[in-house]
Amino acid sequence: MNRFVPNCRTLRDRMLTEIGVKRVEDLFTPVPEKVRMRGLLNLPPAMSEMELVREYARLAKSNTSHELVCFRGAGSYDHFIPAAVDSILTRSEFFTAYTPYQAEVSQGTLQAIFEYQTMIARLCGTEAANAGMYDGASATAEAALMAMRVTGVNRVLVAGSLNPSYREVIETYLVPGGFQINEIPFGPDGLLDPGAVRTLIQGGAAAMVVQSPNYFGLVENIALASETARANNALLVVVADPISLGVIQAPGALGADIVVGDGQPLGIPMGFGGPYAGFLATSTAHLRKMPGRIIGRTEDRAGNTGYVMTLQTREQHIRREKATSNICTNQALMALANAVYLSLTGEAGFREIARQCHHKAHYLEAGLVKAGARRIFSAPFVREFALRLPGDAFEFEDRLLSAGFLPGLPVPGLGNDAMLFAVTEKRTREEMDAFIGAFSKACGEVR
Amino acid sequence: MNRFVPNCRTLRDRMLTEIGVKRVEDLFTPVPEKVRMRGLLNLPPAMSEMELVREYARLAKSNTSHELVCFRGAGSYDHFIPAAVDSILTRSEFFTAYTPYQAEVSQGTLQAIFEYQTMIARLCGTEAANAGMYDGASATAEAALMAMRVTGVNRVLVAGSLNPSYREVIETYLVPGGFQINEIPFGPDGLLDPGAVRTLIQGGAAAMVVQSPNYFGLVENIALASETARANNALLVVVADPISLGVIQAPGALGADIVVGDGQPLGIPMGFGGPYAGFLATSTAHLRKMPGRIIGRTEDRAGNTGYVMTLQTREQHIRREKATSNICTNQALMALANAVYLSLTGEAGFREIARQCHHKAHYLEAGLVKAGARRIFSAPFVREFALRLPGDAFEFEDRLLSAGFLPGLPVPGLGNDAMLFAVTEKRTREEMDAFIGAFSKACGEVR
Amino acid sequence: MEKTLFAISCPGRIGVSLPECDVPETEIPNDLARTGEIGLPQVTEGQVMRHFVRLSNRNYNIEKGIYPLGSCTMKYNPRLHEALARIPGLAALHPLSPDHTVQGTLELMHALGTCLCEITGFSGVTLQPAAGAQGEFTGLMLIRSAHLAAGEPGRDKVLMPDSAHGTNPATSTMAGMKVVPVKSNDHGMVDVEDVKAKVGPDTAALMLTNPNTLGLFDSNILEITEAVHRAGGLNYMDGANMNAMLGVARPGDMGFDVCHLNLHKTFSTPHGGGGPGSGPVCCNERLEPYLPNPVVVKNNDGYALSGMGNTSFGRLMAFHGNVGVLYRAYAYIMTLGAAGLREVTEGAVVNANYLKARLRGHYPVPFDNGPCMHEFVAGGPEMAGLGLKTLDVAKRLLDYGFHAPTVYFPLIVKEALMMEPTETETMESIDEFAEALIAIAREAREKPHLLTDAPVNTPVLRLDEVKAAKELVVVEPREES
Amino acid sequence: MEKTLFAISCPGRIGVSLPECDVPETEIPNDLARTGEIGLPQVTEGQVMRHFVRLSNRNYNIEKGIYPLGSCTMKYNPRLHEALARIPGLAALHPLSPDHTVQGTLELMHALGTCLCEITGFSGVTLQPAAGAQGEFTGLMLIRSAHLAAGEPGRDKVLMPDSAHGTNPATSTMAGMKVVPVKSNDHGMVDVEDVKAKVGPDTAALMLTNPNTLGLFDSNILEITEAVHRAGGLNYMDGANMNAMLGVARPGDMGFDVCHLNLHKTFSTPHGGGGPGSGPVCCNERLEPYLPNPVVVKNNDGYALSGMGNTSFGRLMAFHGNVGVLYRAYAYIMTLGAAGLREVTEGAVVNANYLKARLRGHYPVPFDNGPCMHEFVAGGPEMAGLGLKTLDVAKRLLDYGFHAPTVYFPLIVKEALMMEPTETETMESIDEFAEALIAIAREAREKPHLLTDAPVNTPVLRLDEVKAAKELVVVEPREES
Ligand SMILES: Cc1ncc(COP(=O)(O)O)c(C=O)c1O
Ligand SMILES: Cc1ncc(COP(=O)(O)O)c(C=O)c1O
Repeated sequence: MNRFVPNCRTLRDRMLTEIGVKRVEDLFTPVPEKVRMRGLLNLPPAMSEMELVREYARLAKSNTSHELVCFRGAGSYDHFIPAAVDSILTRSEFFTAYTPYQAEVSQGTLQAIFEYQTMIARLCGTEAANAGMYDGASATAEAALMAMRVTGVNRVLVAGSLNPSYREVIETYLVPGGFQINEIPFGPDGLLDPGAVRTLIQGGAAAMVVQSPNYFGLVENIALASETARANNALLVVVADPISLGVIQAPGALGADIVVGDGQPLGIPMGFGGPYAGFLATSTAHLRKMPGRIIGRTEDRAGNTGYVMTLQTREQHIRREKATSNICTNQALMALANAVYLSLTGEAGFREIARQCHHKAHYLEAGLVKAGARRIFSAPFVREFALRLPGDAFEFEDRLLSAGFLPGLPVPGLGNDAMLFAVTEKRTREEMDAFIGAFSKACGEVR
Repeated sequence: MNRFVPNCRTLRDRMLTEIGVKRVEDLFTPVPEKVRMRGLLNLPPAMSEMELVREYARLAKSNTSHELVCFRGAGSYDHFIPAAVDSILTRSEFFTAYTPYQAEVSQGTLQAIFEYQTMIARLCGTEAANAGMYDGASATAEAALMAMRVTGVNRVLVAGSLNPSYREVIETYLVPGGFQINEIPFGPDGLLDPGAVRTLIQGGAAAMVVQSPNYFGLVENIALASETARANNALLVVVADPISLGVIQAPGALGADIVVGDGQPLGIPMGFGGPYAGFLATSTAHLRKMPGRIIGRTEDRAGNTGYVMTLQTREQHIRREKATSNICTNQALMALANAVYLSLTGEAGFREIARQCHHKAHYLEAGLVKAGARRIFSAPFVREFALRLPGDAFEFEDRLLSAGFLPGLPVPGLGNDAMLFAVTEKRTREEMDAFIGAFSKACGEVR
Repeated sequence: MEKTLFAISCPGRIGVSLPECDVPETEIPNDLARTGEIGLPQVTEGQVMRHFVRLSNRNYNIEKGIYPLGSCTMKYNPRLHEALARIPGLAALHPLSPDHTVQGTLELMHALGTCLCEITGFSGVTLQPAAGAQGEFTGLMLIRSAHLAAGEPGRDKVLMPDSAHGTNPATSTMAGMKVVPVKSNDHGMVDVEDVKAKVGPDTAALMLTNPNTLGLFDSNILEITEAVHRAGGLNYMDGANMNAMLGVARPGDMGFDVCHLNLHKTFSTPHGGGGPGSGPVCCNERLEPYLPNPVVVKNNDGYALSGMGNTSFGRLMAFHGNVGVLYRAYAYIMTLGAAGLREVTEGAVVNANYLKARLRGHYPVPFDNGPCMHEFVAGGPEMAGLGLKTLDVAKRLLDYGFHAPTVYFPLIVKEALMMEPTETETMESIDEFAEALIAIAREAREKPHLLTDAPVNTPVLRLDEVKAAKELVVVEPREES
Repeated sequence: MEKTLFAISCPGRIGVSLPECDVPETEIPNDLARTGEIGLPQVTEGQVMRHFVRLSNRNYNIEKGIYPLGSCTMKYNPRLHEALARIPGLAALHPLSPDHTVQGTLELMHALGTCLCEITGFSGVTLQPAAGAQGEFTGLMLIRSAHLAAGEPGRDKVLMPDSAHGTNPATSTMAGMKVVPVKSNDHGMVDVEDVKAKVGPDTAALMLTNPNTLGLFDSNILEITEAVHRAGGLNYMDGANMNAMLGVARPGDMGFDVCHLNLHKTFSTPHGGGGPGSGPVCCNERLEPYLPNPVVVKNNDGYALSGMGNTSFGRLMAFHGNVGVLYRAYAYIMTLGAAGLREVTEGAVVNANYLKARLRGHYPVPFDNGPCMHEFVAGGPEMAGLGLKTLDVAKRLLDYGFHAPTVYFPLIVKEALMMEPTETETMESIDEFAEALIAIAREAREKPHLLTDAPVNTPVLRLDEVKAAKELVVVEPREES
């Protein structure tokens, strides 16, 4: 008996009597003697609640990253999260519930996710969205698989300007199925090379996977990509930073067939990488080929509006080896965080946040360039940008870390001197000026 | 319109039309021109949520007390609070509700407070308890007033070993009514001087107010005090540290008529002094003279058990100038914290916590004495104790603060060299040894 | 029904895990030691959570819907403030910490005090009172001290309209004063002539709620306060209704000498099912010397808690008041600023007048001689003709999923229904509430049993208060074992 | 019904307050700029809170009562863990922070991995998989990599009993493998002879849940795993049911080469209404080289995230998995320790067997040939005779205030009712649940319409799934304006 296990010896004995055995050990007789453990597991000694609090405080103190002023992005962003988000997420009713298998007593989760789907679809400019994927990377990989189901073609083209981690995940997901992946190079402006696209797509492709704003923060020409894809019977999968959709056109409106991304910027803490929630939005026509859960609106026997998981015949528990994906548990609570965040910020607040990210990123970029960095690409960016530094990026990183900043990410792919910066609405002018100052100083030190 | 005020100009105009006025200003016509403000209030500029978070972080950083290892008590104690307590307190249903005026939709609060009353009464060894007072000090003052209502006598005797803040509050509450207060001196052992009690009580008294463990941490002879009080038709009011009731006999069982105290040690953060919750426990016979709310069990029309506020005819909203107190809003949520804390710790956990406080306090006392402090009183203590230091207590305080400790409280009433220490279950042997070490070092420095 | 924790208790269960005691044990002397069971529940953490979560679901709350209790200002409680008040650097402070270790909190308290003075038009402030009633006591004690200091101990009468909140007379008694009721005129306001007739050399104070408990701003306020001053008395304003006046009018400008504020009403700190609140008192220079100990002062070294010297009337709480509530209220003021606070009041007043307009023709509104402020009182005399009570209307509202307004207060309106929607309600939610009340008015005529049977859609049916008072079960009886 | 946020949206309302932009604005190029409304709701913070709190009240949850979903291990989720995972020093870390700035988190991940290896009896671990299904994928990819490295690309068959969870076959497909079903014997366990007959040179792996989805521990486990090994295949254990085996038996000791764990089941991390979970994979030395990138290693400088080199089969997530879930699971293990974990398993197994015993005679339990482990499957064929379905029993349970068990799984039991009470339930709560089920069995005979009409005490009545799939309204339609 402990703080989580309620039945004391007396009760347990009564229960064993009802069961018809004498000792607890009798219940383990099906476990072959040979594998039945005799002693205890070799684990660290148990801790009381108080000791555990102290231990976690110690671990938290061994971290320092959270105290740095963050200019790093590349898939995870330091946005402000209104306190109301977590107040909802910590409601027992939401966070301790299981997947809404019994719809009549799960309307809370179901309606919330229905609203999430609506907001994501509107953000992406598509007709529909699913209930969420693990993260942006796996959503991208699943979108590629989905495109192959839709088109029956076994090859995808992936932009060279896609986040390299996403690219790795796509490979992991696609390789065992024997699918082919080809990379579309980017041009000197940092954008997809349209000529290369046209050439590569000749060989037939299920999809073109394009990130916009791309890994370097640059806005791709989605309309053009979509045209090319369409002309070649390929789908266009766009990986989008949801914040950017507050300022730039929705990929769905520009012809993207599937829009995926990570919901982290929408009310989810950076949390060393997870849990986040991938989103996947598409047109109604493709719903039946889509991976993951989807919530639909319906009625109860009295005609009251209600919500259920629908199109389950695509899913693993029904379709088994023919399922559209193996995904079962997803990241529902994080999708709820997205929904709460988007309702709080709302039309005006969300757009203002996106605008501020944009303005601040441009302010920082100009400041860093003035202080000695050089632009790498000329294409317009939203809130992330790559610069060439006057020296080794890792050396700059060290110096800026010591100055209390988490600077941009060194991007060896662009050279030893390249760094990718991200800015959120949370950064103040003061912080940026201080960062530019520290960078300036570092320029004098690194050669 | 702002994040809390929902009706935009358009809606407001519709509402004004329905009201029958043109402009909002028209609704303020009853306010005489002469006092109607023309400009805005002169307040600091408004802050966004993000800025406010930053501002509070700055303020929190200007505090340092929370980082000190705490050996201070004197009415507020650094106990461990299980995380489950706050999970309950942050349920909208509890913290945003009003006083349970409509009982049928307030059963949550009502039953919880009924359970609180039960736990407090059991802890105190009395038949009943009320729904809570502002804090321990005001509960003590109100108990004195109550005793005077019960006895019709206008004089109370107050132990000199009562917490001096409590004593001040009693005076504040009693003086305007013209009531007389006399102090009972304490003997060289730190306990009530029984001879003085017998003499003083001759003059007639509504009550004797005794703290046990007293301000110096010492356990009073409640049985004896009760006998004397009873023999002289006075009530005995005992002020108790609830944690102590896990190890020492309940004052109610020893003859106390009213037991009061502060629930802070039971799951409430020190919070720079509040909100806490005073408790007030007594016998059923005195209920009608009691201040504050009380919850009673009853039935609904179908015979289901339910809870209501009862004996409201004592209270200000019914009895007005003849009410037993003016208290209206109390500290309900903090009483709920007490109830959750006592249920989590439960019979065994609560007693173990009290025992650990006792053991650790004795360990520390012995260590400090060995290191150079001297005992002031010989009577047994529970978890607080006063020592005479080899030098000025404030000088010791300064040095120990610099060493990272919040040491005991200097008690000028016992001399410049006296300090009152408190220990909770949260203190580890390691922390105590370090504190003893720092004290030892300070002994060498202070002369 | 939710069983009590005692009913589900089972020996040996526990809801905490504690470290082993890491010091040698010291015996507790036998004659002092507690023996036998205390009788605390024995349950696991999971059982505790389930119990209280289930109990919580038996509560109405501001996040369920409109909570139109008049005089209570049940507005939305910002979530951020809950988080801010829990920052360890603000919450884990021992109240007797040396000043230099709590500069952040003292700075905040000082800044909050300054804001409240600006809002009320006063110069002195104490943040110590735990709630409105203790604020009233503080105010009257300040007045008492001033009269004593002026050598006028005979001033022990408090003039007070019959519409006053119950705490007003109860507080007067505690402050050693006697209540002299003043009449209301037929506009629901103080009868100025009656005040003039009753003030005199024994007048300690006039105690007035403004806007009053009918939700009406007393237009004669300057004449009234002046009359009291002329007679040597002082003016106390019960500021519980300050939500009607933020940035619109200030007690200090109306001739009041002192007022209290209910932070748990006007300044959005949560009510917690009955508390904690906080009832700071603001006053003018004349009363400042008597403020309770300690107050926060700013000096060269920063901020300090300081005694008022021997002019202070004393101390109200063991420490410095409900600091956690102060943290929240300051956050509210800082979020809204001057313009936002004015929006709050405008929103509150518009909402109340709109609700009143929506109910016109369905419920009588006595004293409806112009705009109300943040609330208004409807009456139920027509119900009476149908053999129904205001209580029945209230209980029926519960069936519609709403909380009821304040009932039977103020006493000067028969069968009163006192409604305060507050500014955080949308027009739509007020409409829904109004429509329910209108439907109930119709039910009262057509199907009165729906009212007398109510509530039926609640966790329990109508509860028997008489039985509760008669049988007086206030603790769970111990099980015979 | 709770209106959607879109339905209560009203132009101009907002739920956040943002600072003024403190830098000059930079224009967004016209051809890129988004124009027109996005269509996000326009509501205040109070409306958002009220909306979601009201929605929350339409959910069943572990704090309402027993949640006996078989295969889901719905146990109490400790509140402390929620607080720990939110400590800013743990939660506010950029995932691409340099190793030396995140030593605390890396240390925890390393320690958790070590614990999981001890619990499973393996030496290698990845914490990256986001859920059980991704763990399965990881496991099969490890196996695939090992076969490829051994020059056996032809091993692409996965043997799997027909009782397997749907993710098992779905995962096999994703891993480029084909499912070969193996039969269950009439004790509900794997038919050893069938395994022996089907293993061969094309066998990549046997994939087995143990205890299986009937809640039965496969007593022939050693013979089975050995047969697979002998044929050159590898053994994968689906560890979703590990709650039955903590400190009792370890997959590594049973001949398995790799297994995944569901931290959101066995290790008490909350399910969040469907996720997030976490599905770490533990494996033996043979498979370690192929683990996904990155893994946490300990070296002289402390802890580091490190690639596995080019033997790794790749990467599963953009970053390092659901770290927030790991924080909670580690807290659970540290709270319980070895003895506590064993108590968990014993409690779970006693509770399941007790529930089974209580239902004996009321519901048929196929394969009831001895003790079950942490769960068992009852069947509803008798219901069928009454024209009723397991679904009707499930829906009727909702009326009794309970969540239903898992239904229609595993597929090998007709009309299955799969029940897993978990160790955190008290005897009393299991009794109440059993009594409800028994009452429903009686109702089925006496008043079958109570079952077919059910649920009636729920926020909505039985929902029309066919209509949902046919009309396919998956987003709120835009208002015509
Ligand atoms: C007008 C008025 N005055 C005073 C009070 C008393 O305030 P509190 O309940 O905070 O003591 C109230 C509260 O209900 C009130 O409405
Ligand atoms: C036996 C079994 N295997 C695998 C899974 C899949 O786990 P997850 O939902 O975390 O992907 C489950 C979960 O339901 C399960 O019960």
